[in-house]
Formats: sequence, structure tokens, C-alpha cells
Amino acid sequence: MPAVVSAQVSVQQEPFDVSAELKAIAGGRHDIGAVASFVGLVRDLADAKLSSMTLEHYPGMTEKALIEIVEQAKQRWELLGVRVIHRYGRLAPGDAIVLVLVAGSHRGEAFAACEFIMDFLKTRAPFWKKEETPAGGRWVDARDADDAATARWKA
Amino acid sequence: MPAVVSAQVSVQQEPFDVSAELKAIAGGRHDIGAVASFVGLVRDLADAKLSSMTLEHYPGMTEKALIEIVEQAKQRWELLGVRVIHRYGRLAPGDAIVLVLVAGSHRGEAFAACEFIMDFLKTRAPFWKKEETPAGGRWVDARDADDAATARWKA
Amino acid sequence: MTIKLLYFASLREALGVSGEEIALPQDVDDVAKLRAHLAARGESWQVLEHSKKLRAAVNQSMVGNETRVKDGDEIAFFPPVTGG
Amino acid sequence: MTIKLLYFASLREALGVSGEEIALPQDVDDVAKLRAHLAARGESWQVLEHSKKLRAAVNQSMVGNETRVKDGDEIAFFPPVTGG
Repeated sequence: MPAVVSAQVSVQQEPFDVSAELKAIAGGRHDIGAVASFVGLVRDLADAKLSSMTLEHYPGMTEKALIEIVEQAKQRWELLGVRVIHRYGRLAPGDAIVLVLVAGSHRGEAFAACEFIMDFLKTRAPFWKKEETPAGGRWVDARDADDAATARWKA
Repeated sequence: MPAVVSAQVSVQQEPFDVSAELKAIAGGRHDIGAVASFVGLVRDLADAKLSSMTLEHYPGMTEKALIEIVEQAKQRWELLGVRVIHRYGRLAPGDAIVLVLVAGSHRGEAFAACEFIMDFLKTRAPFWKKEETPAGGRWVDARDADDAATARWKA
Repeated sequence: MTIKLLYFASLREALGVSGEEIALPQDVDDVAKLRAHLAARGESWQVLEHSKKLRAAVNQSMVGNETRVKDGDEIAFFPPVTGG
Repeated sequence: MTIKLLYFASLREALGVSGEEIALPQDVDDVAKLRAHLAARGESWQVLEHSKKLRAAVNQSMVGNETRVKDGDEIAFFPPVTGG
């Protein structure tokens, strides 16, 4: 049974459903032993009193950047399926922002590839968060920790 | 806003729904930024022609072992929620066996704790898989790779 | 003293029994001695003493062979686990 | 030559423009020279030349300052990304 690698990337305003995406990636297949996934959510820190968050992106480049990241992961590990969904537009605290699902034969490669995709997405995919609070709008600063997380994959 | 840590462990025959579990762990909360998850599935290798897999477990000890693993993860990382569901009984190829969901402020701790829980579950939780094939039943052998995966957390 | 014994998976099938209650001599007071005591039952039981792979749990916690055995304990033997 | 310029997020707000098409002198032939060329427009534009943080993309790929600029290119400037 040859491995069929399907890589799908979506940039959308609509919410996503993790169970439906899991079914789409693994349903009807019997060769997948492990699916690692990540969901990123809008956090409201106690001191921010966030009323909403708006995600801006760079249409065209966004999809291209995500596909490149997924392709890099597929070159690095033997994966049986990848699904990336990133939302844009106005979101509320607690809303899901991003989903990364990675299917593989075993858990080691699925976990590693899922974390790899998230690390590169955080530093390479052209999205920008703006928080709206009672005190006004504020663009979220990039975190040095995210650069460090990306850098560790070069080793 | 103090962090509320809820750890829930279930050992059950019934299937589980990842979206419902995600909602149960993160719904209505605004402090969770990251949810890492893992789903393990029944694989049918090309040479096995698996017709079904039966999972035996040790009622009582199973729940206790899973709770201990979750508690260890919570001591090691600041987590905002953990959910572990492990099925037993007769499963078909493609069926989900196990779900581990870990919610945290950031992705690093969520990924690490999710992988930690899976590694310990694989070597410490009393479940045993028996594969049924046209050639008869066969107990699955433990993998040395799983012992190695558990050992690396001692460093 | 009396203990409860449980056997799981391939060991349960090999022994043909899933559980039993037995009375133990006073000098069988740790897991290693219990393994030897059971191994004396016959050939299919010798794996308990001689297999380095078979795990033991006392009162639902995995333990080593040096662990004490007390009256009323629930003691399980089983192969390495393969869940997940 | 003519290029398309795009600005995103806080840079877009600071410049007050999201995109434009401009004609470039022939000697403005890489990203570094383009940054300097735009910086000459006035104070709010100097960040393009002097900020080490502002990223550039040519034809939707993130690139360094040494990257060549050609007629018809789509060139974007933006702060470090914060998605995910």
C-alpha cells in the first residue's frame, strides 16, 4: 500500500472543526497510527481585558508560505497527511486561531512535524495580530522565544 | 485569574469526539493559548491483514496509572487542563484508541506534556493489544523504541 | 496470609487463569519469593521466575521484585504493556 | 521599471498606505536600495531603511536586503509576523 501524502492548507475567516478535519485526514485509511495536532486560541490576559483580536494577513503569500512549511516538514519526516487551517479577521477571546494536524505511522514523527510546522508558521507565515482593548488597539509584538523555537530545527 | 487545573482520565469502550473534548477543556475559558493533542489509531499493516484488535486492560490500576502520569506532567509543566481517554475492547482498523489533550498558556509546554503523557502511557499504563488476523490471534510485542522514549524524560 | 493474584494478556492465556486467591507461607514475603513460589507449580509457571520481561504490580502500582508482600495485597503479573 | 509595493500591519498604519505602484530608477535594483529610496520620502518612511526588524518579501517570498528587484515585482514590507 503506497503512502498517499495529502497536504492541505486553508486561510479562512470561518471556524474549523477538529473532529471533521481528523476524519478527513484519517477516515477510511488503515495505515495511520498517530495524529498529532495543535490548536492555538485567542488568550485574554488578566491585565489586557481583551475585547477582540483582529488577524491581518498577506493574501497569496500566506498560502504560499504555509505550503512551503508543510513541504519542508514532509521532506524531513515520512508523513501520511497534513492539514493546516489559519483564520484571519476579527476573533473573540477563546476563539481558535490555528489548527495543525499531522498524521504518521508513529507518534514521534507526528509530534515532531506538528511542532516544526507551528514553529515555522509562527515566524514565517505573514499574519499579524492586533488586540483591541478598552485602552485602544495594540499590535502584538513578536516573541524572541518564537525565533529561538524556529532556530532549533537547524541543528 | 487563578489557573484552574482539571485533570480527567477515562477508560472506556465507547468512541470519543475530539472536538467535544476540546470544547470541554477550553470552552468558556480565555486563559488557554495552546492545546496540543494526540490521537492513536488502530493500524493495519499491509502484511497483517488485521481483522480486529482487542485491547485488554487492568481495571482499577489503569485509571490509577493514567492519573499518576497526568499528575507527573502537571508537576513538570504549568498546565491549564489535561484530558486522557483510552478505549478498551474490540476495535477495527482505523478506529481511534487513545486521546491525549493538553491545554496550556503556550505551545511549548502543551506539546512537551502531551508527548510526555503518551510516552509514559505507552510503557506504564496496563493495556495490552491483541491483533486478530486470518492466521489467528497475536499479542502485540512491546517496542524498545517506547522504552527509549520514556527514558529520555529522566534527563 | 492471603493474597489476590491477577494475570493479564498473554500470561493469562499461557497460565489458563485470570485470577485467584491463595494462602501464602509466611516466608514468601516479597515479589521475588512470590515469583519463585508460583514457579514451583509447574512448567507453565516457571516464566514468572525466569522471565525478566514479566512485570509485577502490587496494589495496582508497578513495582520491582524487592517489594514486600503483605496479607490482603492484590498482586498482578503481566507482560510489558502495549496500549496507546 | 515599475513595481508593486505592499505594506502590512503596524507599518501600513504608520505609513497610512496599504499598497501602491511606483516607477523605480534603474539603479534601485535591490531591496536595500529600495528601502533607502523609500526612506527618502520623509520621516515616517525612514523606518524602512533603519529598522532591522522590518521584513521584506519579493514576489511573496521572504528575502534578505541583497535580493534583486526587477520590473513587475511585488514587494512587501512588514513587521515580524505574529500569527499562530
